[in-house]
Amino acid sequence: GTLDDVKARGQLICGTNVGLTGFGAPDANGNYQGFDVALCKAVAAAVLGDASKVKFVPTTGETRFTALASGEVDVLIRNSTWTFSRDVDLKFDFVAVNYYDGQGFMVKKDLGVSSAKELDGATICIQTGTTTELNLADFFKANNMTYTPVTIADDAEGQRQYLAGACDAYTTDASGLAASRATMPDADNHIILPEIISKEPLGPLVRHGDNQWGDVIRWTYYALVAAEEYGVTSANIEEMANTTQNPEIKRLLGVEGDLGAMLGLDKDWGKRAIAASGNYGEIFEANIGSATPIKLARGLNALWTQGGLQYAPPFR
Amino acid sequence: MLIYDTRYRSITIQVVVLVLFLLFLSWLVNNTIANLALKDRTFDFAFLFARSGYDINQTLVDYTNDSSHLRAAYIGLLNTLLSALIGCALATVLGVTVGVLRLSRNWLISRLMTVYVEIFRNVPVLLWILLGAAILSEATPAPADYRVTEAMQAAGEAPKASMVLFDSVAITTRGINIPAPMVEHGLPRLELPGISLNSNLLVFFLVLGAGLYADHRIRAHARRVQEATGLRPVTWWKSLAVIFVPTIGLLMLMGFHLDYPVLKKFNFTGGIEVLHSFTALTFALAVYTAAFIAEIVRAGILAISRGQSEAAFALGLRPGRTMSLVILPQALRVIIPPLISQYLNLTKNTSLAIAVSYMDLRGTLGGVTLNQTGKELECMLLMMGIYLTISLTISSLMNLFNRAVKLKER
Amino acid sequence: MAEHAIDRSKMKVSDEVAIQITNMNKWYGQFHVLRDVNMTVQKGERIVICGPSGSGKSTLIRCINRLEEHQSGQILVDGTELTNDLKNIDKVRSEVGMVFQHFNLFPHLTILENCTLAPIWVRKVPKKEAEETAMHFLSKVKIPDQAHKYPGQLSGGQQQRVAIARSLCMKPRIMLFDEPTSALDPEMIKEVLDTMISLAEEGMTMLCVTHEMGFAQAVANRVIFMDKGQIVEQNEPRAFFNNPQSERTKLFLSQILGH
Amino acid sequence: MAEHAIDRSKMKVSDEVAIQITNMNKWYGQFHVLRDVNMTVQKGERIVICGPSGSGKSTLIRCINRLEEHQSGQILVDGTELTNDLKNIDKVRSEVGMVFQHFNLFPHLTILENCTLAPIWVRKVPKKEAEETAMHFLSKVKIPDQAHKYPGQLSGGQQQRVAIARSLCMKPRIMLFDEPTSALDPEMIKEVLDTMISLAEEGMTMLCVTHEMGFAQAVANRVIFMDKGQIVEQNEPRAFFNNPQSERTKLFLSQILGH
Amino acid sequence: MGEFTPFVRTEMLAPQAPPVSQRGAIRWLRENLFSGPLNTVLTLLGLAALLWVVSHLGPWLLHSVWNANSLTECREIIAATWGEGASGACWAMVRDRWHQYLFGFYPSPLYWRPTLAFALLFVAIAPVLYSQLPRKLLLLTAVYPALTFWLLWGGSIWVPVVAMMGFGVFAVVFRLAQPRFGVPVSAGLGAVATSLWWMFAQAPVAAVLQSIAPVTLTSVDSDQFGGFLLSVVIGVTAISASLPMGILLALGRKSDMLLVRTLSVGFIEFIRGVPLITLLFTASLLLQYFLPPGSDFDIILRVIILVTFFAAAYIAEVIRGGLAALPRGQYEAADALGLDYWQAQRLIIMPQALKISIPGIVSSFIGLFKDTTLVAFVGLNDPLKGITQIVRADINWKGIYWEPYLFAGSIFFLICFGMSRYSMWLERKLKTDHR
Ligand SMILES: Nc1ncnc2c1ncn2[C@@H]1O[C@H](COP(=O)(O)OP(=O)(O)OP(=O)(O)O)[C@@H](O)[C@H]1O
Ligand SMILES: Nc1ncnc2c1ncn2[C@@H]1O[C@H](COP(=O)(O)OP(=O)(O)OP(=O)(O)O)[C@@H](O)[C@H]1O
Ligand SMILES: [Mg+2]
Ligand SMILES: [Mg+2]
Repeated sequence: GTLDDVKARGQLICGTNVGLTGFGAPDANGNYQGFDVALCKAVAAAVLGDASKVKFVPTTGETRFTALASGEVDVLIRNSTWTFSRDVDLKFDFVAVNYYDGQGFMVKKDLGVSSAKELDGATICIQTGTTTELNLADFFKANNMTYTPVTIADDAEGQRQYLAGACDAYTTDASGLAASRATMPDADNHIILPEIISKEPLGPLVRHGDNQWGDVIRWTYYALVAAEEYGVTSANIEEMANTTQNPEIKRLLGVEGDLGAMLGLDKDWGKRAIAASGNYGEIFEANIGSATPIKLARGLNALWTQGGLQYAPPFR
Repeated sequence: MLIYDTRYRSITIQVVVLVLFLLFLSWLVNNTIANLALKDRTFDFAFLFARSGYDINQTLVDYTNDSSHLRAAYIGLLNTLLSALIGCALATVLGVTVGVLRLSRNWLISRLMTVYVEIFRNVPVLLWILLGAAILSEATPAPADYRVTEAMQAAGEAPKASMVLFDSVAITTRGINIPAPMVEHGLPRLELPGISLNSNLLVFFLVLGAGLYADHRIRAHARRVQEATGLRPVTWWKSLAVIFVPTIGLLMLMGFHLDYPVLKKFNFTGGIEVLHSFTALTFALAVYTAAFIAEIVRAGILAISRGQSEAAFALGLRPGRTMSLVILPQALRVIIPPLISQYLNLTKNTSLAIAVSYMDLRGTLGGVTLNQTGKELECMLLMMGIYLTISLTISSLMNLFNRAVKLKER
Repeated sequence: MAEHAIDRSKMKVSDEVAIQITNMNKWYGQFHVLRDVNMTVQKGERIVICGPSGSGKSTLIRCINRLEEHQSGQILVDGTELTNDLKNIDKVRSEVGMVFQHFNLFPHLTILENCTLAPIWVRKVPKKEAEETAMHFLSKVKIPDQAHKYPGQLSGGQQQRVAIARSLCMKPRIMLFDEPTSALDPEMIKEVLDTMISLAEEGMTMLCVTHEMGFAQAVANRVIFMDKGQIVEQNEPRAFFNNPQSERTKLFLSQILGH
Repeated sequence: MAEHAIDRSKMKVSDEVAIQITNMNKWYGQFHVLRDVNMTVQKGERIVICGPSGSGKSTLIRCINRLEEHQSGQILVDGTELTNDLKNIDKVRSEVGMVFQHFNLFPHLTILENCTLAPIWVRKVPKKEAEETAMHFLSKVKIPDQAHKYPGQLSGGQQQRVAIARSLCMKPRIMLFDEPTSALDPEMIKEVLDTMISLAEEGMTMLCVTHEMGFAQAVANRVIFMDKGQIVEQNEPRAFFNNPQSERTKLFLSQILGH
Repeated sequence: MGEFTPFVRTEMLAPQAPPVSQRGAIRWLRENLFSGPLNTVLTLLGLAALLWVVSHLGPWLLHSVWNANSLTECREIIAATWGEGASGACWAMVRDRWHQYLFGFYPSPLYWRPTLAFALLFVAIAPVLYSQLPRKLLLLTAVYPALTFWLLWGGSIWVPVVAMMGFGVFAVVFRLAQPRFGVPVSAGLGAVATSLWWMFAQAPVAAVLQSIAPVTLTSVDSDQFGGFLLSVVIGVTAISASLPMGILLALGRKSDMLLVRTLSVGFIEFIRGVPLITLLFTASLLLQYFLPPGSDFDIILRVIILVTFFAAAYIAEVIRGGLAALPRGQYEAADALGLDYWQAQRLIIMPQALKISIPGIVSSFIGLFKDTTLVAFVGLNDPLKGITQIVRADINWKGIYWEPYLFAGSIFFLICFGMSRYSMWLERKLKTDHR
């Protein structure tokens, strides 16, 4: 299976985005940074013991699924929406949802629009090759409205077109909208409309049928979520491992039980995954959270204990 | 040995090549079948008839998101052809002008044209497309700038932007809105099995065609008169009359009027909107290709030796006549074959529409459809087939032309 | 050439002046290519111009029908002065025929079309009539049967004869020849020279740049020798060849007749 | 040519057969270009082939080294039959040299390289040796000093002599010449003919298509006259020129000697 | 007879200077700029256009900022220096990211490697272009591909060396077989031997050699290639690989064997008939179907292969033109001297045809080099769109637009313009070469 391939290769190949601020983009030194990238690193740390043993393969909206299907990448972590047809028809497995998103609209304040329902006849910028295109069509159809799409290739281009006034509204995942808005020189002049017109569960996906590998990704991700829930951070992880009395944490960190072997990994896998870039909360805050220029609120992505949807099944 | 006998040598080699080729083909097919099985995919084109579900912003014929993927591909193909056609026309006009001006004795102009040619030829066309799109959307006013609010009226302020060409054309960040031709007492659509035709357009073209034919007859007559008497009668006003009077009459009869664009809540509506993505793509391709065409034209004219024009002058022909009777007919033979291959290049380059997200064939069939259905093998093969058909059609026309105008030699 | 008995009696020279060149100078940029040329040509004269390469023979000929512009002095052709006036230029050009070294036939037109093009568009002759004239002159140069071929299908000698016929179709009063035989194979030279001789016999005014000395002796009534852009010597052929005056001419003749 | 006293005594004809052509026919598509040609060439013979244009002279010559394929009959060159067997063709070609009307030198190679190319690659002679041979033959055609120039820098006559030297470097037993002088200016013809004469004097078997009748009279020991793809008459030169038998030959000779 | 006086010039006239109206700046102006109403209008229009461009671009360029850490900072500096509302270019971005435009994500301590490879490129092509240089240098040209591969990708030196040995195997087999079997058969045998070598001997031999004499460079993955490094790698590889392929295709197209001709024509017309971008998508999307299951190789390599096909089809057409320009006599002379087909091609026909085709080949190369920007659409980091997209995703430079394009565009211009001038020069040089 893929797990053996990755181990044999000594490197994880992760399909990623190159142009989405906060989620996946290389910096001036060519190092990939971002929310999705951190998950790749966590997986590499879990499987190979070294968070840097990961190769990022840039994919576009068009090439991503082919890259995964053809085996060019081991896992695709590139804000891809989990949909029925992708899961079933395209023969992929979405293993978890690392970001709950929804499609929203951003408009300029002086347009005088306060609801997406008022957008009848508007021109709307939209990224091509994504589910947002279909959602938009469905939304306007359902509300018996018309619109003119302006298709664009990537987020930076969308933002430029929107700012230049080539469209009245820019629609994409709400997280993307927030990120764009945060970096605009006149952020106050733009509002994100309250309607979220779709569910966009974004998550990592692997090829259909390779359940062991799917499990590795899934549980590495849940390890990060669970770590946040139990207060395990990259800073206190060693201490926790030594001192904790919570059996669940013990199992998670490999102090007790042998969950790692069931996955085909060693028992420290969870500890390494968390140590790589911190727990889910830490990753969120470091890449897209309120302290970053992107300033996303946790919202749906808060832990279930805090009214959000992020919920890790029990480690036992 | 068969290989040493000139008669069998080539047959032997060909048989070997054929066997190798067939082996290669079957290897490819075999792999494909194996890969499809492995991925649990099928190879079929049924998806083309499923609902597409996405919208396209420039549709030359009816299309909604309820139409099929096939229809979407058709829309894309039409968009490709439209861009290619207009691009070729523009490139020709611009290229010929620049090519001729480059030969101008005016130092400044010929230098400027050289700079133009060199700059455009030596930079990737992708850059021109991207820059074109950026310039168009950055340098134009937003639709909101056209709005006159009550407050402004009260203060007597003018809006930031206003329409041009007698308030008929609005240039916005999105596109260029031009008036649309409309008729009041239109004829009903002509419903033929399979296709429905706009009979207004049909009638219009019929009348126009008749006018052109009449004009052709007038010229033929003029030529006969010239052959008989040596003097060519003046015909231009007759030509104008037979072409324009009936068509204008027809238009008036049908109640022709223009539908001007009007600013609605968000956008200009009414009229025809020419999208910037289309304009950017087409213009960028046109100016890029024009640089090549300019060189072709220049080389073509230079290829006609000075002796030809001198001989014509020595016979007493004026420069204008020399151009039209002696130089151009010869230069065209040299110019047209490379010109057509530039047309081919331009047509193929329209696939760069992807850079500005103009919904051409690649954008629909090879873009959204491929993405939404995941049928990459089918979509790509179909797309290649279509491009190949276009290219082969153009180049076989070129071969016909070449054969027709080939100089007779010993 | 000598085999052919030429009837010099027919070649009458009248008193009327066909071409009058006075103090003409021409520069190419800084290069003084024609220097103070003075020359009078009577109607019916047959003048051969010779001289070393680069001496300005072609330039002189080309100035006469304004393919080149002169910068000072005066050129009168049949009483019309060549100035920047387009009307004059047109007038002169339709009266002066020119035959080039490299024929310069129009390759995209048939022989007949080559010959009728100018009459139809310049002289406004009806097509039928133009074609009759053309066939007449084509017969004269002995290639009426090639009328519907294209120039590329003819041999060099035939092409040059077409070029002569093409000029004749404009019924010029003066013919200029610029080395009409030097691009031809030896066998073809004769065809063309024969044609030119028969033209001369009919009394056409001819200026001919050529190094065919046989031709010069047979038909010319004057030979002009040019060097460095000036006329160095002119004389009637016999005297010119047998008794050249200037040193420069002697040198030139020794070279040209020697080989 | 007559000026040059030719030593016919050296030109011995042996009894061995060099080329034997029997009942050979060739068609170009539907066109029957060579009709039942029979011919035997002894070693050391010098044969001149003449005839009107299009009579098949070039085709005959080209069949002999298989630049063209014949369709029936037999051609034996030095005992090797020309069939479809590539080995035989290679063998014959390396024994038969050919000189073309348009020289066909390789413009991208120097004269020396032109001459050594085939010996090195076909005969597998060491380069040094090939160069020595080449210089020897270049001296023989009197242009050793041009060895390092390119063909474009030589005059036509020189080029043709290089072409002859190039063929000789392969040490062929038979030389074929296809109108070797007809693309040359008159002055250069002599150079080439002289070279050919000296070859003849050395006893080379030669087949030469030419209309240089002086050459034929001087060196040929047989003249073959062809018309319409067939051999019409053959005879030794004196008899051929002074007393042609066939009407066709008489007509041809009258034309060719007349001008 | 006519009335003329025999005339003899006793003293020759000296040349004189042309009249004043024929000299000087005024004449130049009159002749070149204002020689007629039309020309005057054109001149004025040209001046107006020039003025317009300068007045629009001038201030923007004048207000350039070179030192800043983000676009916002740039804007602040411009506003501070030139007043609110002034616009200016923010070249600080180029300063910050130039290395990515040139090298992509190539590790910065290793920049010397691509730089060296690029410098060696000129040394390697020099002997091909200048026949005066010592022939020994051709040896470098021959090993250059292996050397570059090693420099760029790193790893064990033995991998490329053993791969090059494959060509050695070809040469040996070919030499041995050729006298007995002729060129086509021995070429086939050679190809088979070479493939066998690559398939079976490559890995073990390289491993053994590596263990005996380990020579290694830090290896760099091809996904770290980007910017102009990527363009040059794709461009140079594709053009050099496409040249032999183009020659074969051109010969195939001229062959008198119907089948060979049909296949060549089919290949050429197919490749020329579809846009490059669809071929690139084939590389990234379809090749996985056509290759045996499980075989998966580098996307850059796949792109290079398809770009090579693309270039080969165009070069085949260029060379066909060169072949057509050769007179038939050259073939006949080669035949008459007893050279066989391949000898004639190699020694007589190709050297001449290639020389004639040089301008066409260079312009194909320029076109190809420009077209390497299209690899952006399959997710590779080309200098124009790929890298720019990355830069614009950086929070510091989000919103920058013109500068990256102008920067990448001008480098392209310099390279392409340089190449086209060079080819013109070469053409002129080769033309005079023989006279
Ligand atoms: N367009 C031109 N520009 C500059 N110089 C020219 C031009 N045409 C001709 N010349 C020069 O003018 C001089 C005379 O040229 P012309 O052609 O009249 O000589 P020619 O006597 O006809 O020589 P030839 O016998 O070689 O034809 C030559 O030195 C030539 O180089
Ligand atoms: N490749 C060919 N295909 C068809 N017909 C040909 C071909 N080559 C020559 N011919 C014809 O064959 C005939 C003989 O040609 P060939 O060249 O042998 O004549 P020739 O006697 O050498 O004439 P010349 O003196 O003009 O060279 C001519 O009628 C010619 O048109
Ligand atoms: Mg001259
Ligand atoms: Mg012949």
